Amino acid sequence: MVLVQTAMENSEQKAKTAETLLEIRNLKTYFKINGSIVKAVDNVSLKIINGEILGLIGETGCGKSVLGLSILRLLPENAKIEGNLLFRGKEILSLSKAEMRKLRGKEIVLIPQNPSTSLNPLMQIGCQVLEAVIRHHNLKKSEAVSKVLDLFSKLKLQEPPRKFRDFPHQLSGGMKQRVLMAMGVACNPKLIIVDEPTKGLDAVLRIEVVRMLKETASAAGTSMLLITHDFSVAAALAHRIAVMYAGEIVEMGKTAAVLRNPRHPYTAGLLNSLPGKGFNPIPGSSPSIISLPEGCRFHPRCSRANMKCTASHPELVKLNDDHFVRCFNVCF
Amino acid sequence: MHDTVMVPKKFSTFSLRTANSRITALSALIILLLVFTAIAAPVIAPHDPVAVDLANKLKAPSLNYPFGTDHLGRCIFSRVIYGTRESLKVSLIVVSISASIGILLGLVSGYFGGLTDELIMRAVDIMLAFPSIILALAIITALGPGLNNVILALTLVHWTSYARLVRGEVLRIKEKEFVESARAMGNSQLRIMFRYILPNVMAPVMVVSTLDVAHVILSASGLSFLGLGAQPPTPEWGAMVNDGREFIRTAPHLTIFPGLAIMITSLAFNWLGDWLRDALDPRLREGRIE
Amino acid sequence: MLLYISKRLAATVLVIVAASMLTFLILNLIPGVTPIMILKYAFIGLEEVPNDSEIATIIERFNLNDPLYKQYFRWLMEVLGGNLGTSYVYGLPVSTLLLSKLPATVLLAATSTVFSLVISIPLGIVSAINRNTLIDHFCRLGSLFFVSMPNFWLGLILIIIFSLKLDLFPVTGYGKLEHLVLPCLTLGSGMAAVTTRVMRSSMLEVLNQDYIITARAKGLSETIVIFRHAVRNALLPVITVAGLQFGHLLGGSVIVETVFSWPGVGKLLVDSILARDIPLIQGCILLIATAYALINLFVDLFYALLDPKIRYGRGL
Amino acid sequence: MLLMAENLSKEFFKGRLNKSRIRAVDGVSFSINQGEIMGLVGESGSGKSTVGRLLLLLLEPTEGRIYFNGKELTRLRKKELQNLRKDMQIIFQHPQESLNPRMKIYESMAEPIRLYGLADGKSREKEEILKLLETVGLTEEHLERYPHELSGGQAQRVAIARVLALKPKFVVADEPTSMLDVSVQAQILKLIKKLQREYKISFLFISHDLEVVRAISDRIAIMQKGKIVELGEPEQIFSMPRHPYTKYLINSILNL
Repeated sequence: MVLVQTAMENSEQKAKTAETLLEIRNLKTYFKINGSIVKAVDNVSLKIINGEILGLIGETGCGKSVLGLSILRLLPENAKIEGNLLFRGKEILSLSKAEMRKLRGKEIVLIPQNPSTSLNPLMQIGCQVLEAVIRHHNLKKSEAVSKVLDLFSKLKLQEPPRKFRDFPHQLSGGMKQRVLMAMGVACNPKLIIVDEPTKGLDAVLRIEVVRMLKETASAAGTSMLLITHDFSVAAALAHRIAVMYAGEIVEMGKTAAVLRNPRHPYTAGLLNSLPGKGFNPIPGSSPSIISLPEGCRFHPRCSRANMKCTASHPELVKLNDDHFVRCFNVCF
Repeated sequence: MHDTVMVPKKFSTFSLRTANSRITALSALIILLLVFTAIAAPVIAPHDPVAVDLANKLKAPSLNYPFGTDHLGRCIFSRVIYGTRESLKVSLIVVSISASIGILLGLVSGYFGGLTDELIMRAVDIMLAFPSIILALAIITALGPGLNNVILALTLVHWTSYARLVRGEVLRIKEKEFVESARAMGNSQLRIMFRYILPNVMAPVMVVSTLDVAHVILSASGLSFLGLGAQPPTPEWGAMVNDGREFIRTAPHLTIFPGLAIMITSLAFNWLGDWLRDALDPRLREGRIE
Repeated sequence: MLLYISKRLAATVLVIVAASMLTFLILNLIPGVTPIMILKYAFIGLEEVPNDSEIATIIERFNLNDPLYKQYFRWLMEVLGGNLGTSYVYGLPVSTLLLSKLPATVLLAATSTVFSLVISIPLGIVSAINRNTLIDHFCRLGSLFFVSMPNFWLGLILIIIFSLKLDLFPVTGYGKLEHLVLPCLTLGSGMAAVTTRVMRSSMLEVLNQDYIITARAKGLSETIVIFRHAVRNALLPVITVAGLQFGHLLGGSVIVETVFSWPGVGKLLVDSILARDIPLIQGCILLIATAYALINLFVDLFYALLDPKIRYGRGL
Repeated sequence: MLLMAENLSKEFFKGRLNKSRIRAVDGVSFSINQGEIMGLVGESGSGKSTVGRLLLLLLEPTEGRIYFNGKELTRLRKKELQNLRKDMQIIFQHPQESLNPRMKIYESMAEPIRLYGLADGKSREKEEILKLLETVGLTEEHLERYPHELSGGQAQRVAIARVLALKPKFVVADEPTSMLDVSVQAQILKLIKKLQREYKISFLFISHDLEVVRAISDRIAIMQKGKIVELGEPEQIFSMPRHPYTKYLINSILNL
């Protein structure tokens, strides 16, 4: 398929001018619920290089969205975040509220999950995008408006002037997704966090969203954290893929490497359960984050599990230059 | 499904949570006490509530007369105790009858729609065209004052809010897939209405009816205050507050104690209704992490 | 939008006519009571009681023996012609009586509504923002306290404290500002309590919505997120409830006017009921029902203006 | 041949004021044999769910006839239709929503059994339920839970077990896996294949995901705006798509 090749060529050139944009070290995000501590994200470390797209794959409840929101510190009050979040050398967790607000929407941007509920129903579309532009650039109103209109036309929204005055309920799902995209790239951010862009979409809409994301990323040269449960979307867009399970990263590496020869049994299982690969399922179901199994969190469902897996907890081990796995009994 | 954590009611300080639950317990206790007082009134009341004793009228609260005596020398404390009977009688009858009428009509009009729905809802709209007390006043004018007429009037007025609430809920639940699967399985219409739809409608109805008890107590005592509800010498809180109006300058206790009884009773039911709403609201019931 | 307005107008007219029919039906369908009995009852306690022949002439003059629907249509025609009949007790035309009493009720209702909105909207927002803290707890307890308070008793308590003990305000009377304070406080506090609770739960609902996360993700300051995004969306349900609450206010004014002997339509209604002055009762109830229907119409239109889904309909 | 739909159509009336009519299903004809899985694919709004509901007469067809086991359903009297209901069942897209939230799983499972008196006595009933749960890969500890206490996959299995209790001949599966994660989806698809093999149940498998339908169906029908535009074996559809819309759908698959 055409799309997959281009993603891989990009990653080669990008690697050369490798300057780390975001480095996450032992990030822990816990929630206090009815007195018990819930570890949604448990000791995650990863790097995003300038201009790179990292695909974060995992199933419902694995903590991938919580990771995304932790970077922007947009979690409810009862969340506690530990570890380091180095963004272009600055430690995000120690930024003041005001500094954090300058960062959000300017340097790091979130494109939220369900477009139909992520726009203010009482406010015109144009104003909602204008808000972001004015907040971060001290442009005159007219300049800002023209910037928004030009963004709308770039994202193929028909007759931008009319769309500017429309309200969210007058737009289709696809158009709302485009508006959120425009809001995201309005201030040409360094990092875009995209949360489940294709969730619940038809095949046709899905490919349209993927194309939009591709154009936005390559045009602006920004790096992207792509959070999704859909392997084919990640394969089409991401230079590198990280697979998350029960709050931890279990495998991370170049897209081609992870897809061609997955080293972690869970990744292999996920790939085999795709309809295209004969939907052979992984036995059992993912554990609830409140009661996690001992040792390796995947061992109850893993056909390769042995004594060691049930006893001790595997660390994320570096296999070769750019491939990490958290498993004692790696696949070949 | 969104990955962020859906967190239930947030308890920032532990003391707040215990304060809340303590007040809920208190309200439940008050309601139990009221029911007990209503039943055992003759035993508890120190004096005969209607015995006139002009010799010591308008006495201030004392050991013998904890709430003092009114303008006819009757013991206010005993009258307040007997008043519990009237208030609970009115409110529980009105709420139970109007709720059952409202649930039945709401269920029918929501489930079957069409002409029945149009008819019932137009009737509701006309009844709701009046502020509730005004319509009650009109009915009482026609039937004449008296507590039983108050019960009839308030029932005629209150069933409409239940009908509208239940109809809304039925319309929402009727579209849900578990109702369609019940139909596909071959359940009869009646069975679907009463075994699938009704249980899911009861949660909001229970909350509203608890709050409604408080509302009816206020309206009924209001009507008695205007002289259209309980007629002398029946010991009814609203009427007692009205009796005390003339002597407000010299003997305010005639007004204060019966009014206090009304407020505490409706406060207890209101707080219970609030607590019930949070307890039964599925969204708040447990913090599920997607 | 025009379609919506015309539909709402037609519905309001229909409701008012239906309400008049219901009022007429209730008041004239008095079970087993003949016009003679009503008239006799009306004159109890007055010095000269008319003998049977005089009553017969009155019945002729008001032709009370016709079938009900005929009486209703004649009455409706009269009403549309501005003649609401004449009061048995006062002997004056009902319409003049109502007009003389209307300003007092409008003044009381308006000031109470403003008073309650001015207090409840900010309180609702404040207690929703710092949810489950002490402020929130006291707001909830306070609003529950006033919701449970019988308004007639609250009025009397205020009189005891402010008029009798502190002598700040007159017990009754009308005309100067000081007369308005206690009745307005009494009537407004009930409505304020209910509106605060609705505003709080509506704000909590909105603050959980996705578009609030989007607003914060844009880097907007918390005040902008709260006031430009959250409050505007939270106000919509409050407006619909305010419409309903105004009904309770009108109902409540009947009682509060009696407590403070405030010369409004409410007190007139209570006195006419006690005197069983049927035409006057009909007039008062019809006026209140019409006012309520018009207020609901105004609230609906105001809601439609604010909610783009109705104002612009489906743009697609 | 188990089921045949002939020139099936359904019109919906939109809005009380403007009497505009939408023809959601327009002259659809196809047949399904015993033990066969027929895939029905189309974008959202193509009318595929409506077809599913028409076959079970959950919706009144505006035109057309439905033959099931040789009997014409639209002609049957209420009573006759009633006992045919047992043989035709449906599973839905939102697992949690297809179970009564107020009933424990045991109650939901017992409903179909009690409705048709399939087991006399409590112990026989429990035994039957446990057998059904085992077939769909669930255990007794799930019986005491409420639907919201189950995961998506588990809830869908309960829905399938409930349907299985009536030993149906034909089941409409309306996007049963589109809300589920990939690994859970695989488990449900495996289960459906097993039911086809062991119980000879035929399915109408409705989905917007061409890959899933290709993997599970014996024959595929492509639906666009209320009409079936192409029908055939999966390999034939994928290798030589004839209708432009089919080509369009195939090209929009993002495979690895």
